[in-house]
Amino acid sequence: MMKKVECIIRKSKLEDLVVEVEELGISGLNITQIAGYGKQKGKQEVYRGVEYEVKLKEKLKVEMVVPSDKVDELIDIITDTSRTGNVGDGKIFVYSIDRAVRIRTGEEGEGVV
Amino acid sequence: MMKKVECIIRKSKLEDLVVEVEELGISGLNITQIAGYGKQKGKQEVYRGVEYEVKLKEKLKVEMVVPSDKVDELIDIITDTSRTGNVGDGKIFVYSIDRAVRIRTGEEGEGVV
Amino acid sequence: MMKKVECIIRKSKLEDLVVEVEELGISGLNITQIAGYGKQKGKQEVYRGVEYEVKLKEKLKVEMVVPSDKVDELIDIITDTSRTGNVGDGKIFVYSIDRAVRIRTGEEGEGVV
Amino acid sequence: MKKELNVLLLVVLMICLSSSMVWAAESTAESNAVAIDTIWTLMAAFLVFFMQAGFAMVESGFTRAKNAGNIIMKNLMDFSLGSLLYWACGFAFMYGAGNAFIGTDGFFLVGGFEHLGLDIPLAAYWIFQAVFAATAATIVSGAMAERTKYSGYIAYSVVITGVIYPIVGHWIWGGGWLSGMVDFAGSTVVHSVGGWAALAGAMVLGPRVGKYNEDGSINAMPGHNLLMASLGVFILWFGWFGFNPGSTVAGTDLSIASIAVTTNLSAAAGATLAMITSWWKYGKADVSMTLNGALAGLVGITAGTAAVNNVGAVLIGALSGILIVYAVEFIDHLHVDDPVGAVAVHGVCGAFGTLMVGFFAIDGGLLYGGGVDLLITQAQGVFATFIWTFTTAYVLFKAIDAVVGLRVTREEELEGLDQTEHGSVSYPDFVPLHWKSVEINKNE
Amino acid sequence: MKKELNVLLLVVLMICLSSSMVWAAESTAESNAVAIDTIWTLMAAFLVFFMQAGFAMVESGFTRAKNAGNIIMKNLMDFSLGSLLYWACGFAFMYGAGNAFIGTDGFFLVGGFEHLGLDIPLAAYWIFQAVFAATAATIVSGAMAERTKYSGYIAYSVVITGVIYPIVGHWIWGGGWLSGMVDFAGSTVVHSVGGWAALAGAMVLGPRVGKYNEDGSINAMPGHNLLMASLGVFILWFGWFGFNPGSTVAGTDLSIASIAVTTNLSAAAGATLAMITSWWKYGKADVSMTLNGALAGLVGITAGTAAVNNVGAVLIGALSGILIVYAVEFIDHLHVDDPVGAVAVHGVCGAFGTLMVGFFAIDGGLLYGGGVDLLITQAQGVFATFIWTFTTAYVLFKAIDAVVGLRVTREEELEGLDQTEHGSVSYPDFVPLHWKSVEINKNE
Amino acid sequence: MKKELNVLLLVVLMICLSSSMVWAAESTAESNAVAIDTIWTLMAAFLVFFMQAGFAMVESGFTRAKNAGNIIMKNLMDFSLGSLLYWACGFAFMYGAGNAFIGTDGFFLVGGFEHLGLDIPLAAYWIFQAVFAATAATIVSGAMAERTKYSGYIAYSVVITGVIYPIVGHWIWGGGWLSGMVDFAGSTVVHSVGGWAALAGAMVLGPRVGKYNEDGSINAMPGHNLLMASLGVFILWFGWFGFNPGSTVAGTDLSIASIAVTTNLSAAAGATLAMITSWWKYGKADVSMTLNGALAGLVGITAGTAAVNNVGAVLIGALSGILIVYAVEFIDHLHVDDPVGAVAVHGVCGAFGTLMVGFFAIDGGLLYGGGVDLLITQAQGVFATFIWTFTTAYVLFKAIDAVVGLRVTREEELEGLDQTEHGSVSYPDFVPLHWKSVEINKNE
Ligand SMILES: Nc1ncnc2c1ncn2[C@@H]1O[C@H](COP(=O)(O)OP(=O)(O)O)[C@@H](O)[C@H]1O
Ligand SMILES: Nc1ncnc2c1ncn2[C@@H]1O[C@H](COP(=O)(O)OP(=O)(O)O)[C@@H](O)[C@H]1O
Ligand SMILES: Nc1ncnc2c1ncn2[C@@H]1O[C@H](COP(=O)(O)OP(=O)(O)O)[C@@H](O)[C@H]1O
Repeated sequence: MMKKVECIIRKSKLEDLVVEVEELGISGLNITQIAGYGKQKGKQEVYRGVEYEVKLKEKLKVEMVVPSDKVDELIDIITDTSRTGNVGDGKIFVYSIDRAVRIRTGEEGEGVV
Repeated sequence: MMKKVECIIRKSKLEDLVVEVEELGISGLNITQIAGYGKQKGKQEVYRGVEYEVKLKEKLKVEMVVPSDKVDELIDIITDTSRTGNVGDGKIFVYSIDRAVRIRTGEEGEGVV
Repeated sequence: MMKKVECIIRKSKLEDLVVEVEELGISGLNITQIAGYGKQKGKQEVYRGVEYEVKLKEKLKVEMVVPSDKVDELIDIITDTSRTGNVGDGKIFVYSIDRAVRIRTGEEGEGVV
Repeated sequence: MKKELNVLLLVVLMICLSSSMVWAAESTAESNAVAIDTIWTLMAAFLVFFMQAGFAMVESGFTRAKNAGNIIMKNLMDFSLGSLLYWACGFAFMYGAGNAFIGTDGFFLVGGFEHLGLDIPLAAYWIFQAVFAATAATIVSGAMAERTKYSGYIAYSVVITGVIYPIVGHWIWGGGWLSGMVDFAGSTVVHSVGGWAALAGAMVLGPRVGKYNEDGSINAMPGHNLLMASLGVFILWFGWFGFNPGSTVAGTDLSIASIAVTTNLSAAAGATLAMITSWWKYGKADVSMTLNGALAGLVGITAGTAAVNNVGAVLIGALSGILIVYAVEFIDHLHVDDPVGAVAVHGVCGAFGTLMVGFFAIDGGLLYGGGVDLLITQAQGVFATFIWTFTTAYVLFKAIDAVVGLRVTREEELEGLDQTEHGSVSYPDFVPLHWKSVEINKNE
Repeated sequence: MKKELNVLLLVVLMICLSSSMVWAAESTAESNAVAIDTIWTLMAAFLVFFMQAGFAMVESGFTRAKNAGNIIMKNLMDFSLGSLLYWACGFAFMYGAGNAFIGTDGFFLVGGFEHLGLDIPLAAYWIFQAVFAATAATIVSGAMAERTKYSGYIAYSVVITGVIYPIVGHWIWGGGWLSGMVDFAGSTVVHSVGGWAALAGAMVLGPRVGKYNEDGSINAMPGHNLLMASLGVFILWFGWFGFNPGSTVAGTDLSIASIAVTTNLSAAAGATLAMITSWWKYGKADVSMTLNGALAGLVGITAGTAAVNNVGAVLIGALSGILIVYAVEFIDHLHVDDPVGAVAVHGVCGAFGTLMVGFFAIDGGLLYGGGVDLLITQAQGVFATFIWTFTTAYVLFKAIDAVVGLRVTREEELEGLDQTEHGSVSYPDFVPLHWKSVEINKNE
Repeated sequence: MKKELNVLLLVVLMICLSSSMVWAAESTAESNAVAIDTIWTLMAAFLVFFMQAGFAMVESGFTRAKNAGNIIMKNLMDFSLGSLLYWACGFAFMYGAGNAFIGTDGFFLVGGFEHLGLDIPLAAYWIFQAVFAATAATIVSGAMAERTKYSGYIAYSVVITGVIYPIVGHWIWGGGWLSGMVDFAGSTVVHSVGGWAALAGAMVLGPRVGKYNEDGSINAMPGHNLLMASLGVFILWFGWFGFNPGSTVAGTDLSIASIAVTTNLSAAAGATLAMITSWWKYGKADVSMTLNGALAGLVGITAGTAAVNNVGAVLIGALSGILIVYAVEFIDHLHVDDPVGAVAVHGVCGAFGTLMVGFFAIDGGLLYGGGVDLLITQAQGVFATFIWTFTTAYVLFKAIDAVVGLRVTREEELEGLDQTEHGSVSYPDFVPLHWKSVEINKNE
């Protein structure tokens, strides 16, 4: 069985995360730019005299498909590397995957990731 | 149990949606820019005398992880705020989530969202 | 039952894929720009005398929600159109979907996609 | 060979065609002086022409990506249609022989312009005036950005360059009833006219969708490219060295040097003080306000650039730089939506700068013991220009609105004018989305 | 101190070195006239130099983000290598003493140029001519954009500035066999040469991947930054005020004023009519066509700018503006892929403008009772230039293709030349994707 | 009317106010010569002013999107504060009467400047010098980009334009102890001063976060917009035609033509050779190095532009173009983080170009049989300028660091200075992310 571990992190945490994740033997991932909206207070900004709060924060979504048995370890790594302790650190969500295929070879299953 | 509610909406509907969703007590979400392809007829555009149809439409994907019991209500809100009645309004997809973790605290479960 | 078929492909393969997929009768999809990280060796680039390896590759994530019975065929099409045989061709992941709603009409189920 | 032939051919042509031109086969001190004045006026005109690029960059930089192409089209047409109109009738209305209100002779540059007493060719004088006329028109484009129907804008543009601006110009520069005021290079004639027309336009149009909330609070709509806006400001500053020193229309008039210096010092003071004011008010040195500050200093000094000394220039610039910050806020709080600050920069600072001449003019200024006469004359001109321009522009915009429509629909505005008015987008390879400018705080 | 020393030192230098220079310690009317002509020519040359920036912006703005750096490199090298080549041999071929076909003396500016009868220093004349030569070369870059191998392009660039262009220049401006035609600032010499070489290049190269479908239908490939393209057009228009009025190479020649006016009116009419034509044809006022229209007006008037009057200029510009819309479409329908419209703007409108002189020239034009003589001479020059340029350029491109290769591979083209030819991308902080330009309608 | 009134008014003003001005109601050869010199100096000053835009574009183009607004602010303030400071005291320190080390008279342009022996108005001379002063200041901005605290930078900017630069200027151009050296337009006075101050700044600041790894290896941080950077280079090249030929401060000095040519040839050779060198070293023709190469050629020729011939210019440019590639690498390997290459371009090539005059000067150069005297004088000037500038700038930066702080925090740097220092972002409609520049290879 495989799982997709999806985490929302701060932009500045990406490099550390990738390095650590690779050490775990996870060799691939996908990064998407997202706008996150959460409890994190937007900074009060001023543009030409108008104060406004930016509620959408630029975040990164990192997706990794991994064998189920690595999920716990991976969650630990993510929380470790991406935590600052301030509101806005992000979330981790885990999903089940039905199938995984490597396009290059057509092979299926855990060997794919 | 938690669910991920993912909806594809028009760009212009984002603000309304976020405001309504927050009133439901859902405090976080993620927005991704996507190019959607669907039944919606692309506008016929002309560039330097060449007509071309833009089949890819810029849309937004909004993802919200919520407790299962809020899903119905949320779907209602989304359809209400994002409907124009014209082709291209978008879709809602609901997924199951295995786990959810708040990076800041490490806590897990429904309290996270 | 419906499934989400998500595939990571090279940017240059998009057009072919969309054309083929449409022939299968799948009338909609979403495209997201992502940065992929995998076995693919980054090109060695030089900027002002400094060599550096770009490990993140620009890829496209294409998501299609389809009835379960079309998944196999769809996977074949994707592997056919998107394969170059070189490392970096990408992956296909299949997820289960709980519900699907068309915002325009509010209808639910397989008719939606 | 060819060059010589051409020159010969041209000599013949010139003699046949030109009425107001001094020409000499043999160089004399007089012919050289005319040549110096001519190349000075032309180079200055070229620099002022280049300001069109500056306006286009500032205006599109200060607005959203989805309307960039529309701004380009408006600026390009302001100048293109403007050139043709100013040739057809604008110049005649402004500088043709006529009465105290309007010129009535010299359409298509045909007719006598001897009363101007030019030493340089009429063509040189015309092109210098034409680029000024187009400047006045272009100012308005920014204030009406992001929601104006293209066809409606075109209609406006034709009228301002062809009629509204030339008439004010006639009053002040063309020998009309306001000839007594000091407006050397056009703080009032050019900038205030543009600024007040912009005010009328923004008022008739109403604000952009989402700019003001129901409770009256204001949403920021940040411009999409500050780097381009800054390039625009540098280009405008560069062009202003044609605008002000060129207004001598004589390179043999050595005051061009001190004019260049007062222009520069005022702009520098304007940028500096706007920067400091924004820093003090908002806690951070605001980029777009500082850019506006430089323009404020330039607009402010334009009337008095040849009449004040360096200290006066620095003070006028500094005050304009402070004023602009408050003026931008004030206009916004009136719920007049001016995306680029055109009313504040050109209208307010133009009027302010014209009045300041009454204080700072070495000759006749209040602070130099000249009494209040000049100040009153200046105020009169400022006031008359405001009444005339605002009224005619307001009526014009209302008329356009009634006939062809002035504003696009809400959907078109949300989609962006590039797409809906011109059928293409300006940045197809990038994916513009207004994350930073999405306002999620309404109703909360 | 230092300045005076330098000046002294320079006086000595000048006396030793300069052959064709008038120098006077005491100012006289003659020495002043020479100074006026010199500064005019130099300022004009600087403006024309700046057109390189305009070309770079137009060309990269009208093409895709993944090739912007490559366009920069080509334009920079057109000018850099071009300057060196034009110094080494181009100027000698063009203006050196020689026969009716080619100049044969004066390589590296060493040798006698007395036959030019210059009053200004040879250096001033050279730099004005050098920036013209580079312009001709740069025109081609746009038509060959997005698929040409960098090394192959460099090879071409060297030959056109060093040989192909100077020879045409010699024929028409250098005392050669076409000296009789009127091509004041180079509609034919500069623009048509660039345009026809561009045609040859685009033909030899073939279209970009994905431009034409199997069924012959055409896909649009929108340019990635219309704002930059518009800045480029404004810069070009600005530079054209050096290009045309500067071609008197004399500031004491007061026709510079009327030349500036005809140039401006034609450009204005070109932009306006292209805008109207596109509006009428496509239902919307097209941004990129309007930008091309301004350039069409400028190219069109370049030959006759000193020979026609204002009405003639407006008509030539207007016709060029209409023509450009049809010409761009026509060339596209021939499946000659010219991403920026260089062939239509410079080749077609250059030829058209040259012919129009035969109609509109005040002196000798058909419409002014001058008969068909001039028209025939003009047509002859247009034709000869086409044959020469197209043939030599075609052979040249074929030769380059055979030896070093002219086109990148399909994969390189898809990846973008910035990456594959120069190892870097132009916008690393943004994520360019051609959503708008992705064509999903093939085979459907 | 109004114009005539103004002119009259001005005549009166001029007579009262100007001390060093030749004025004549009737044109004479002398008055015309003065006018020619004045318009030449002014036009050149305007061109040099425009270089500010070039610097802003190059520097922001070569750095990341998140700091573009900060670069704009620094460049705008370099010029704005610089103009005011140079008016208040800089010009007095540089050109006022005084001793061999510093001028001590003429603050706020009040006082006697008869010893300069100017024919043109003092105002014309001042503005030409003021734009030079601002150039020196702006050079530093690039080297300190992406991590400097805005307030700290402002403090530095005031001191360099007000004190450090004017003192070197006094030594070499103002009659001071280095008057014997040949630095025609300021390879040393302007560029080296900027370059060495940049070196001191970059050293005191330390490198950007993530630039150098623990093992000493270097990470590339590609600039965010090569198209804007290239536009900046074209603008700088254009402006340099004011910088070098304008330094005659006399349009009647016909050497302006040959100066323009040497300037152009050197820049062309610099771009070409940097392109070739990068191609040879890295396997691909590097865009940013080629752009730097053009600047290297321009900086290199600035000292000797009036003293060398065309061959000398090409060689100086070519060598500068090669040198720049190695200099950029060398400085990077010293772990001095200079994002735009300012130290290499302005410091190293400025010094190099100044020394080369000792070899290539037609009059006094080693290669022309002039012996080593000139070379030694040049070396002495280069060395003295380095010691003075580097020391004072280093102390200044250390002092600023201690008092107001020179560097932003790590978090602010990661977030980007636009956000943290100015409260806004430059591209809110786009989503800048440094995918290409994210370095995932540390520790692996
Ligand atoms: N219910 C949710 N569904 C999906 N994403 C969420 C949800 N809540 C928060 N997020 C994402 O997590 C990010 C951080 O959440 P936030 O509430 O600001 O802080 P924290 O995670 O520290 O409690 C948000 O910016 C958003 O991207
Ligand atoms: N099968 C699908 N899978 C994933 N996304 C889809 C699918 N079909 C449509 N979409 C998304 O929904 C958007 C709207 O769909 P469309 O068919 O154009 O209109 P409507 O939803 O009103 O029927 C599309 O642009 C695409 O982003
Ligand atoms: N474990 C994974 N989880 C999610 N995406 C992955 C994973 N592994 C690879 N990918 C995606 O697939 C792309 C291609 O993978 P790569 O290992 O380079 O080549 P290949 O798929 O040919 O084996 C990557 O760029 C990344 O976007």
